[in-house]
Amino acid sequence: MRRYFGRKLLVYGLTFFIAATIDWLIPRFMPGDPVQSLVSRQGFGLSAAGSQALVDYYNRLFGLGRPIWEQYLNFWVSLLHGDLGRSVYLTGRPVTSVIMSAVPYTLALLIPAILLSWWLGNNFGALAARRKWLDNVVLPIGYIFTATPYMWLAIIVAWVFGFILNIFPISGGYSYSMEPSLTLGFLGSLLSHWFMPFISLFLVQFGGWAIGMRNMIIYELDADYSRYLGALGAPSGLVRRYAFRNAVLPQVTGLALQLGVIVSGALVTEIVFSYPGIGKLLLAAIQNEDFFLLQGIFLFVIGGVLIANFLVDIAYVLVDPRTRVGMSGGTA
Amino acid sequence: MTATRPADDAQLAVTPDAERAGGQGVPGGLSAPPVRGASEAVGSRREILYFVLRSRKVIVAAAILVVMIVLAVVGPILRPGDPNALVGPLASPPSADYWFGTTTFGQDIFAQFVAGLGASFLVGLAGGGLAAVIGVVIGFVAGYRGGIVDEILSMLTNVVLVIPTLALLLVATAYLAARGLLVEAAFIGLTSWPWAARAIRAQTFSLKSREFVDLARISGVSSWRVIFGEIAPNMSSYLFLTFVLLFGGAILIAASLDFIGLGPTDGTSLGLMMYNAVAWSALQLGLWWWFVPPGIAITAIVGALYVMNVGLDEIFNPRLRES
Amino acid sequence: MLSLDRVSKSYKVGLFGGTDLPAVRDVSFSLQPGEVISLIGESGSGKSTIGKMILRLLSVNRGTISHDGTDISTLRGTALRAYYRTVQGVFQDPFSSFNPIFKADHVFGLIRGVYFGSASAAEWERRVDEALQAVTLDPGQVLGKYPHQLSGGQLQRLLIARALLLDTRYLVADEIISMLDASTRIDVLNLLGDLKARGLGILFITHDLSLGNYISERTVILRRGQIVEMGPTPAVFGKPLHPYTRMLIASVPQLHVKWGRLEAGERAGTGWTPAATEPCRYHGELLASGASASTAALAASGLVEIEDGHFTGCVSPNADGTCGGRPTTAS
Amino acid sequence: MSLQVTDLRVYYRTLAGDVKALDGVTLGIADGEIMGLAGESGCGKSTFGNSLIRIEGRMKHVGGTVTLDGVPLPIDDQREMDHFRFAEVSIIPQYAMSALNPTRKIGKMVAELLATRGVRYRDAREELERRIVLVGLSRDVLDRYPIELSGGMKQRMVMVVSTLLDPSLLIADEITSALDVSSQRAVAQTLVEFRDRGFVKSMIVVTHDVSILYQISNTLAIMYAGKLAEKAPTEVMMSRPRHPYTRLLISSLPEIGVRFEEQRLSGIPGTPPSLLNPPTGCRFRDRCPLAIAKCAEEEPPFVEIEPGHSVACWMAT
Repeated sequence: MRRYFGRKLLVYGLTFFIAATIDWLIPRFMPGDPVQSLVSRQGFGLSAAGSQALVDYYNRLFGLGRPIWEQYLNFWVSLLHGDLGRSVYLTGRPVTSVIMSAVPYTLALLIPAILLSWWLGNNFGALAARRKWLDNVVLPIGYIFTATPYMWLAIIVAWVFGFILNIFPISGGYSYSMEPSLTLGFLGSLLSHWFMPFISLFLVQFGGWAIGMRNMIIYELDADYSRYLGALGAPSGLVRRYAFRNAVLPQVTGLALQLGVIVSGALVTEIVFSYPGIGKLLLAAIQNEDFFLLQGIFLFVIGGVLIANFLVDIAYVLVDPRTRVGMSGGTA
Repeated sequence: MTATRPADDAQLAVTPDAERAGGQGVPGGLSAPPVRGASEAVGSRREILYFVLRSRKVIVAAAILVVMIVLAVVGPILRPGDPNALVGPLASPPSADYWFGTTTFGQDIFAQFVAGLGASFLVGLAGGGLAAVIGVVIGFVAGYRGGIVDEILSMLTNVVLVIPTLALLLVATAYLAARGLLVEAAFIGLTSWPWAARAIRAQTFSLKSREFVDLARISGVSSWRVIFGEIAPNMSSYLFLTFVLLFGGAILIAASLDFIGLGPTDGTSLGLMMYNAVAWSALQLGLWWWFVPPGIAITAIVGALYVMNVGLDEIFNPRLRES
Repeated sequence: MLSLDRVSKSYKVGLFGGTDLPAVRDVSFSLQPGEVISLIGESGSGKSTIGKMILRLLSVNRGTISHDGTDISTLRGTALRAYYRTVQGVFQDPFSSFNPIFKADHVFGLIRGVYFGSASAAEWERRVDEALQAVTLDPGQVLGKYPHQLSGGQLQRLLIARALLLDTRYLVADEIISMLDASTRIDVLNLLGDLKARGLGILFITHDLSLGNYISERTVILRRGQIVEMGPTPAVFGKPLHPYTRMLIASVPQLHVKWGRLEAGERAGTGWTPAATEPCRYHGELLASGASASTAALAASGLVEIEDGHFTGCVSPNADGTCGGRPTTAS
Repeated sequence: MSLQVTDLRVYYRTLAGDVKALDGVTLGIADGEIMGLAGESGCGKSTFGNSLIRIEGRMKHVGGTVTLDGVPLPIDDQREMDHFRFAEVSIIPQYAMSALNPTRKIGKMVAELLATRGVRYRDAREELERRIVLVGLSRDVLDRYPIELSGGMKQRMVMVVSTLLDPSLLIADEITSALDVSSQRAVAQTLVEFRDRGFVKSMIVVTHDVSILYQISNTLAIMYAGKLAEKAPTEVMMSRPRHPYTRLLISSLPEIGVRFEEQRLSGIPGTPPSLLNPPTGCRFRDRCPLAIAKCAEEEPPFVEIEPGHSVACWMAT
């Protein structure tokens, strides 16, 4: 088990290291001169002297004047201090604090959507594997939902519930007329703004888990241990319970593999609803060419996904006894 | 060549990753072991064709794809010229002149739609194709060579696998001043291969232990010919399914990328249409004809690919066939 | 001559080869043209590993395998192809030996591509017919068929014919009849006997003692990667020296002799374990007789020659495989 | 008679049509009898064993009856048959080494299995442990997961589990094939001991290895192409086989002491017929050195030629 976690941590550490290095490399080694291109886009209409001032400003910001290795080292030093630079478009607020203020919204969407869709999807899939009519309903719907781009489902949800039925507000994290406070009214506003992005995130994932579980269960019901139970006349309830338990394992691994995709989905969903999480911040960073913010978000998302991956690994050990008895079992 | 696996008996066999392969939200992914036993070696192409023609899933999916491809090919002929040109009335709903209506600026949505379809297929083909090539090469080499080569390639695969693809693409493309379709496809291809590599590695690993591989080796055949002459043909159905999934995945990623505003700077795409629709408040104005078609198209194409994957998987993998 | 000199092999298990798992230890014997040696062992004995090392499918960790004096691990390119021209193998599972998506004669095609590129179609056909005749197969019945359309016995014969297409002098036959039905396996085994008469040296790897006894001149008994006994087949089976060999022979289900009752401890079925207290009498005898250079070399690998060509290992070996009966020299 | 099988027919549905894997088998097994069932692969021996406990997948019961201890077995009614499985008829399957649920501790699995029969684990535990020790395992395997056990240990555990309710009939399907010679002997002799101790009343041991059966079985039945060729007490079968197939089969088996140079054995030329469209008459006739015209026309009946010795061959009667 120590080796299992050791190997995982090695991969995650390496991943973060590589990702951070890429993060550092990109503005420096992309084709063309990023500073020039920034200046040419932002400094539209500036005099030559004004442009030069802007160039100097960016060079200083990126620390471009110094030797490469020193730039790289400085990058890590500030990274480890939690310093991701300052946001240009938000008038110089530290990127870390900008991101931190958006994180709760994103987590509030992601965590319930992931856990609920996984849990309900698995149970639904298991049910579908045993009832023909349900199977015939769940499968097509599931395929449609998994094939739907996150943002489009979000748009449709917004259009139907927000525009046509007008039940939920289409955009924002809470009503613009309110100040954040711990009142019932504000919480209600939070909740009603939260619902649509949540449900659209939930729906896209749900179908995938249901289909995955359905297929896994069918596979497990064919496994030798299921046949043995059948030969000994065990009731189908017991056989199904065992099959479910074994079928859940690959679903846990699947969750880890899907995390990156889900997080990406959350980002675009937030954009649709102008929900004040990381996604909205991301759009703003791109539209305003705020590269410190963009790169900070990148590192943040990667760090978050890696931590989530590790949590899933722990969960895997809890559900799969084989990893605990020291044999292989988990996947790299 | 060092083997990491005792050849004598399976007591200590290093079990290949038993997980299913999954791409972008791939439902069910690829079912694990299509390594066929001799008794069920379907083999004959006629039998495969028989099941293809009888599989409702495959036929429906193929029909959808054909319709979309025809639209993508014929559409631009019906609506020649720049799809972004301001040609018609502003924000008009679908009509005889403008089948899918117009945008708030008076662009013809049908023209954009068919151009976007073409772009999606192109991205899917190029991005999915590149990812498939990388995945196949890495998967084959890691699975066949084993040992330290495998350790390193697997490590690389796992690293790229846990990086959220979209986030990586964001920083990479944000710095590009001009972005073309093929550049977008290339970036997608470079980042979305890991699950394919892993799946193919596991397959190669299990096929490698089959005796016909040893027999080819003692026939004096080179490693590359063993891989591409003996192992790969056995996985052809699997490789095809992998490509189908990567194709669909690339279209989805491209749509997300476009939607964030990092799509191609020239031309149009389905994701870009949605981006513009949201950016210019089509939602608040109720211009549903602006944002519904591109989403339906992506859902239909990707859904058809997934359903086709399942249908074909059932055919190639007799165990999944419903009795 | 194909000879193994103190060959060892271990498998690396775990991340970056964390643990070594010994599979074959200090195995030495040689195979001459025109003889059949049966290599007998239970699962995990390393018998298949030895076969694969001879066929260069696995590398050797220590020791050398040499073919007419050349260390085979040095062979590359053309030299390796020349080696495969004379040393060939047939494996256990006939269905897995054929690529299911190709026709069965694909295995001939592979050889033709590498070795007979210049042969004309007629010349090639003549060779194939000749090889098939040697294994009593009717070309019309087997050529152009897919493997699943043929029986296991036919497939194994095809593989033997494949080896005959080359100038095979040594054949590694790894459990080649264990998956065949009783009614056909003996004929394939007889075929090996006929090949021997044509001058082939055959390494017959098997877990089945009665088959080894039937076909071979010499027998090598392996246990956990080590040779515990080897010698002329009649001697090994008629006068087994090592307790492990005796246990194996006693366990074989015979057709006209019934098993005795098992001791309670043997019920566990964990196989034979050396008695810790029993001193190794073979080394004692050897040391007393004044070891010659060659026997001393063998003694280092735990084997002593008890009678003409009949060797046996130590009864109670140490954990590292050295002789437990030698108090001082074990290093 | 503990078990009486009459004209049992079980086919496999395939695309090409029904494969007549078991085509009219009639036999009886007495209390305390271990019957060995041997034959080439595809002769229907495993189908026979399996159809007595669970007709599954593509198997289809076409005809015939099975009576156990005087009670007819509802072999084609899955739900009714559940009452008999485990308690009356049990099986040690060919896949015994992978038959245990990998994510349950073995003891827990046994407890849950017993609970479905209304047996409390606490009550059965003592006997369970006694039998675990009997097969050479230690008691603490109950607190382990299957992955912690070797293949042979798992198989012995399955032997204990399958016979825990002292079934009347036990089917052992190819359980020695994957084992080494030394463990083969231990497992085979354990089967005999199970019978001797009354864990099971009678037993069918299905294997392709006649010599193992010679060691442990009271009677021996040889199948060929979906039908019984011969059945007799083991000693009789070995000393006086009547069916040409049995004779050729036995004479093709090498024994220690028989050597190629001195005594060249020979196999049986040819292959068994396809069971999709089996030939009329005797199914062995194409490979039979004694075949006469009648063999092609009329199927030889399976008849008793002396007490306990039945043969299906025109030349033997």
